[in-house]
Amino acid sequence: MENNNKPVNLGLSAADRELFCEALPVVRKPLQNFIEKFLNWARANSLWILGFGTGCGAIELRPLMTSRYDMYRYGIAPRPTPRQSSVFIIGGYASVKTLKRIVRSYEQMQNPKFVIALGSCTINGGMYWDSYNTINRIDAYIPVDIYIAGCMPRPEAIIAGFGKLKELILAGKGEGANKYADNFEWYKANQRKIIKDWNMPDYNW
Amino acid sequence: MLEIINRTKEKFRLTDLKKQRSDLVFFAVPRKEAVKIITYLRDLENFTHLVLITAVDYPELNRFQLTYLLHNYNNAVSIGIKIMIPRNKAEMDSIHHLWAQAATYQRELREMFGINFPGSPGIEENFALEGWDDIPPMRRDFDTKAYSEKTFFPREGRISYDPREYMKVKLYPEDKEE
Amino acid sequence: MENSIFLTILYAVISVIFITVYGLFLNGVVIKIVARVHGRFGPPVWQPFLDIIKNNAKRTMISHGIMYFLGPVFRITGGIGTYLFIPAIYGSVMFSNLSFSGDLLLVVYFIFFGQLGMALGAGESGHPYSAIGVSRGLSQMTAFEFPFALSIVSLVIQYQTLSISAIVAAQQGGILNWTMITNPLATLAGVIALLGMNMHSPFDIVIAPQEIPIGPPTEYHSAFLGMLQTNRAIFNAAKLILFMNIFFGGATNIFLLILKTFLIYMISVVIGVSFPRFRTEQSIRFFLKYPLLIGILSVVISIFRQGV
Amino acid sequence: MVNPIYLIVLILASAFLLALLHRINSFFAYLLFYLVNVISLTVSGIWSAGLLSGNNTIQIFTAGFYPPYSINLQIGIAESVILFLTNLILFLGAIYLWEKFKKEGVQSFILYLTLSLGFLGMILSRDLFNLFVFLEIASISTAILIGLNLDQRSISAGFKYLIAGGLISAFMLIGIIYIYKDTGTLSLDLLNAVGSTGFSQAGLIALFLLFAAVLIELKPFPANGWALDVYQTASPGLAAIISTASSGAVLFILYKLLPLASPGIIQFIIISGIVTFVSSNLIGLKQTDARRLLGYSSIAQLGLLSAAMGLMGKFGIDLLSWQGILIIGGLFINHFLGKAGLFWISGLVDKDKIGDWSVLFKYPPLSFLFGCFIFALSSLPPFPGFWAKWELILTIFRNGESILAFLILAGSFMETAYLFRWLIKAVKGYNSSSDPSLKIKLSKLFPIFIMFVLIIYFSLIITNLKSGFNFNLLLPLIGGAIFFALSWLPARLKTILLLFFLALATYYIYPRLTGISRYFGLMFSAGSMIFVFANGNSLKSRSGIFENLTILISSLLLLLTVKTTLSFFYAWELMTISSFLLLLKGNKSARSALTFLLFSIASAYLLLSAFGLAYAETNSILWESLAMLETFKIPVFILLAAGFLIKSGVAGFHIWMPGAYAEADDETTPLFSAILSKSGIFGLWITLGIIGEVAFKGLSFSMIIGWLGILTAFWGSLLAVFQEDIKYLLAYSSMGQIGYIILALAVNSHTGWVAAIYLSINHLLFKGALFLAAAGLISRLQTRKMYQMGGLIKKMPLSFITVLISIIALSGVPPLSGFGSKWLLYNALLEKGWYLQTGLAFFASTIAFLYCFRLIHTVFLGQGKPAHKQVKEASSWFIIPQIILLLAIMILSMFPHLFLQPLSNTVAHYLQPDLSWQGNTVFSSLGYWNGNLIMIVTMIIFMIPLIWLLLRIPAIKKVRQFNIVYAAERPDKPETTHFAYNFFAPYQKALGYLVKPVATKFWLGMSEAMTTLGAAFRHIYTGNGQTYALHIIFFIVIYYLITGAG
Repeated sequence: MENNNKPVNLGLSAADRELFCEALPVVRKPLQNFIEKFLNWARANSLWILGFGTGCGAIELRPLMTSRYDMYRYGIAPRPTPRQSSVFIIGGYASVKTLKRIVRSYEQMQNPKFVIALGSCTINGGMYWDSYNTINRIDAYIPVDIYIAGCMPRPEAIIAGFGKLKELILAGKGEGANKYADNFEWYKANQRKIIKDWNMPDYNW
Repeated sequence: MLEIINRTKEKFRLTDLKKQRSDLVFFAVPRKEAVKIITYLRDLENFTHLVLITAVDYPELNRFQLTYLLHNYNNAVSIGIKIMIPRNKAEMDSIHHLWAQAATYQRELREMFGINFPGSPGIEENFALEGWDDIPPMRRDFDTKAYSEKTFFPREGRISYDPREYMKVKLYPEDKEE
Repeated sequence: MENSIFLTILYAVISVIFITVYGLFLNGVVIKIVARVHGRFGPPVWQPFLDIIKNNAKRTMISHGIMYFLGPVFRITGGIGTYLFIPAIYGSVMFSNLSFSGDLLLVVYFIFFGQLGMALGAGESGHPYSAIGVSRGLSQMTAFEFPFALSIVSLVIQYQTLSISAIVAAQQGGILNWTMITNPLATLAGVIALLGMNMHSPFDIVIAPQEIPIGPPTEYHSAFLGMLQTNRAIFNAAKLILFMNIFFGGATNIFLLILKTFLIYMISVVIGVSFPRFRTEQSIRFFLKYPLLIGILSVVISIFRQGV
Repeated sequence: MVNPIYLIVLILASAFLLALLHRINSFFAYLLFYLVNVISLTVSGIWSAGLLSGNNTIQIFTAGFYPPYSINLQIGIAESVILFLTNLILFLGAIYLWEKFKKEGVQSFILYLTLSLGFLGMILSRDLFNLFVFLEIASISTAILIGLNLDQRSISAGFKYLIAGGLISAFMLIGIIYIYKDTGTLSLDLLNAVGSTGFSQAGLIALFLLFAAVLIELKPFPANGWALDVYQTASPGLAAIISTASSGAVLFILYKLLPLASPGIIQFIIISGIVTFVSSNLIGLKQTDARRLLGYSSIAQLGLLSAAMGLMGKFGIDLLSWQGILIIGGLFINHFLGKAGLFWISGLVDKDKIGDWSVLFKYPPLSFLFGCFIFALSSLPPFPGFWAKWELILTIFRNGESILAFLILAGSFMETAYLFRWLIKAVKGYNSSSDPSLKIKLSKLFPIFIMFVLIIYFSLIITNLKSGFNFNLLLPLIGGAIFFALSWLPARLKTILLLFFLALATYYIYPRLTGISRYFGLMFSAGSMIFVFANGNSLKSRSGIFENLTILISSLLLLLTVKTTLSFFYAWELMTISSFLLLLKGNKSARSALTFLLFSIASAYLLLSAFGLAYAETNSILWESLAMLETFKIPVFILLAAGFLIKSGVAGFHIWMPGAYAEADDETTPLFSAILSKSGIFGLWITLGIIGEVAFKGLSFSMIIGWLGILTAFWGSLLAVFQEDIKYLLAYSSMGQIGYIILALAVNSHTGWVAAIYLSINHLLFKGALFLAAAGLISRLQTRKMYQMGGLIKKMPLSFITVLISIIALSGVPPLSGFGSKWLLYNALLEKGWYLQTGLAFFASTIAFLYCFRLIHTVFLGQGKPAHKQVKEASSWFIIPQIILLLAIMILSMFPHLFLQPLSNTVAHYLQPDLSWQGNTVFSSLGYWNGNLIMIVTMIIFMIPLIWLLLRIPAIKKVRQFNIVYAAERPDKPETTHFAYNFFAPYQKALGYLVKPVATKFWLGMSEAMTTLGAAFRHIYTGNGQTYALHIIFFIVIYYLITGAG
């Protein structure tokens, strides 16, 4: 149903195509009732993060975990695999090569999923704005829920960002995954524009 | 150091000799002799360490300058060997047989400058730029800003200054009037 | 007769709900304690509940195949089954569970049921880390089961029975009757084996976050993961109750059960926060060295005491 | 009846005539030659027939005088039969040699006739001097015949033969002269009347010299270098005659002289024979030259025959008595026919090195004949040698010469070793480089075929004589023969036929079984029927498989029914050969087959010695008589236990086991592992059941067996963990499981035995299913390496389910039946007080998890390979038996009491019961277990989370194998993503030192040492005629000094 006999995964060789799922994402509508509110509450208070240490942002995540800032008390915990995480933290500038991995990891997370992008580089390219290899804005490629400005933002700022994210989730606005599915063609076009050797499936399940 | 240079001079044609520091000497050699000299330096003069291979683009001369930096641990001296290669036929002999790690430098040079090293292992593989299809980005005729603006959806609202002018105003505001 | 079957089922359900809630809170409390040791506040004690609800609330899931799908089911069946074959509270009808269907050997072997199923599920995900994790886990498991088996043999020599209820009964009447006092070596071997079973540091080689991110459950997520987490709580508590029963005099009421299992768990926790991780072969060698010797010694001493 | 003088005259006259006739017309000359041969054969045949039907012995004195003034001939039954056989060999030999003779001209015909005259005289003559004369005639004509070959080596061999012959005649002549001086007569009858007691001291020395000369003619060690050169270089047709006819004639002389022998001389004959037998076989181990190897075997056989004759003399057994004929006649016929056949085949193959004999590969009928002769020489049933060996060994034990019996067995073992090495090289050594063309002449094939027919005829005769037309004993052979005749049929049809045959055999045998045997019967018959089914997978005829399967399975069933140790041994050996032949059908099984055979034969010989010892004490071959043992109770128990333990593959003797299970044909492996492995268990059970507990100074042997069992379980499991080959993994796993069964049996309690039988049945079910699944996998994937498989769950779901259920049953995880067997085992161990064993057993059972998981993971889970994209589920010929086995496992698991309760009641007939039942719960003195309830509880609990997950199915997206998180990368290719090779690397690091191949190294070292020893002995044969002459002198001097004969 998702895939109206349109050829997919054309970036892969014929042999590889059989190894990957060909389906594309679909919008999973949230329930419009109190159950969803309850579930959103649980989601907001159990934020499992997938840290993507692309740039200097990764440095700032470490103090967040340790005793001084102790993110655990907000129900935030790191998880080692995208499958289990619900928050994707992009830790700074993203090169074209990295973006490919960001897209893969983002797509491997399960709906609902949220993205926090750290630092100026993710917002408008920051100090690398005119580089031939650093992308300028993440939200052209994946939906971002929260941007945290700064070069780099301090852990306090990150915690504040998480606070904002919680508010978003509780308000039922953390629907990045659905947004991505909805505007899938647009996002893919943007991604494909800069990722030239597209050797992964169209949607990484 | 001097003896080494003299000994080398006796055997090879070195030009453009320049003593940078007491323990660092640069000289230029013709492209054809480069590998021979490097081999000689490595095997007979104990320059066992390949520090780096790098390139400089001189579009005005229509040339690339390749620099091989070698180091001798016994005497703690370094030698830089400069080789000029034509820009329109950017090709150089590979030295991966002398140092296996040279292949990595050569891969990078090929990707960033478009200098080919025929026979170097994995020379065709992507290094950092996966699937790059423009002119190599480190060539000076590549306009990175234009490329970035064309490619990466620049966000509205960024104001950029000419750093020289900006700092002038910032640091010496009184000069502004003049 | 029918009445009694329904009653048994009802009791079993109550018992399972109790152990689930208790196990999750136990985890929450322990996370809190560990956080305090680190000088942190740590998450609230009900955090495990939130995590499980959140995981079950995920809107999408992926499946790698039928065995992957069934893996968590096997796992939680193993956990609940293990618990149900152990009499939880001595003298209580409600918490004697289904222990009439088998003895200590059954419980010890049933522990493997879930692990095997889970390992198979993880295997079908096709992720190399899963396989590496299982390989490590199984390797370590063989090593700590050996001293554990010897300590059980020692108990059998001492009590001449394999029935858990009978072992608990023999320990009633004061702390001096506990196996911990009457057969300290067997207890020691058993408790060291428990450290391995609980997979806290230094024996957390299966999960080994630094090398093989999380090991077997790398590909598990959403409701699958929720199920695994639920099982983790139940299974953990079940093991603690088993150890409490055979080494620490059992429990005659719920509060004693909570107190004792909590204290037993603290052994693992305290050691876990104090030591770095072993490598797999180090862990194997460790268990096959001193714990094994202690186990053999306890058997030998029990034989002699039996003879006298 | 024809007067033998006419025969002599005929031969002499035609020898002269030949020379004349040849000048006229060579065709008539040849015709005359063959005519004479036919006449001699016919005449001797008529004599034999007449004498056997009751005619009197004929005595002939020429010229009316008594010897030494005349020739005295006698034709009795023995003489006529030997003469008939000799003439037969001569006649067939003449046919075989036809081309050679034609090439060499008339003189070879003449010499051949002279030779036959010599043999005639040697056999018939009754006085010493004539014996000497005929011996000389024979040996000179032989030497010249050898020399006629006209190549350097043959001439030199013929010359050495002459030197030796000269020395022998010198000694003989001296002996004869002094005997005549001492007694005044040379007539054997008169001398016999005098007896050895009537000789003076000098006469005794003369007698010794005479015997020594005759013995040297029989090529004793070390005075046989000349003979070896002859065997090696003479034309094979001639070598066959020398090895059989002339040796037979000389042996007959020994037989005639035997009444004269003093006890010292008899001792001399025995020692010389045994030394020759053992040392020739020892030297033979290292031989790679086919004819020299045959030469060693010939010499060894002659040594054995002369020793046997000596022993008969010593024990006072008349050689013409039933026993004497069985032993000497059996051994002789065996050697006579087998060796002639082999020599003749060696002439056909015409390859020196046994490695080159692989050309036989192209000629199945010839290979078949070759195999038959090798089997005959290795004294395997039903060939005459088997019965003779049994009788000989038992007789020796009965007369208290155990050491000699052990020596003979050791020698036979070595002989089997090199003969089978040769056989395997010939049958399995084929590679495309060897030139497969043989020139097969009908004239050469015909004699070989006659030998084969005769050996089969004699086998049947002797088998019937010995077993008294016992139909049961012949059942396996008849079945085998039927399937041999049907071997052209397609495999599927034969599978059905075999199932039908097995059903009949079961129907026939099952009612005859009682007690625990019934459970073994169930395993052997029903189990086999399930496994045989897999053979239908092949579309080809699979020749050689069904014959042996029939023999194997029916001899297994036969094992259960037999009452006597002889029948047991017979069935046991039949089982050994048929399983060996089945194993040989595997692709790369040559090495494993040899190891398997050697260990099987060793185990069989241990059993044989045990039976011999038991017979020595009880004078009965009934199994029950073993219970009455007193003196030999301990040694018999040890020998039996050792034999059966080796056959079960106990740790240390296990090295044959993995190879045998892994290298056998994929379709037959389940049978090997699941059923054949139980034969050793059955034997062990009988041993424990009949002899019972045996202890030596408080040390219980059951305890030792128990420890061996648990160590086997431990090592088997540990070794299985590190295998990459799926069949080797399963094979080592079988070793581990057998270890448990041995342990359980050794407990010797009610629970222990119940556990053992339950474990056996379980093992049969799950291991059979696993091997069948493996066979299915291999048939589809064409590889046995597990790391080359992977992700097959989607392609072969049924095989996956089989493996899943089987490994759960194997590892003993509740709720499947494996747990029941483990529970019983631990209870038995704990009740017995074997506490440390319990701990180790537990450890071993956890190690089993490692290989179980690896088996299922690396094959069915993980990443599928692109190469296996098109793989389909295994054929239904594999799947159907698997399903049957799985159903059996499930039923056993759901309702364990259905099976356990009757089993426990049966065992209660043997041992005090300790298990009790309450409903479905079984109670031991320690614990309780309700398999039924556990199954139900587990299923109910399983349903609840399953339903929850099923409700989530709409949210679930099914993905493909590369949709995994892979550190944000995409996996490169499945081969590198599948974690399978060296799966338990950390375990190897930690415990790998425990699985160093110590046992393998030990046995390799042993075989190395034996062959080196043989090679060292071999150095005495320098090839120098003078040295050989010296050996002869030494032989006489040393034996005279040792035995003090006289």
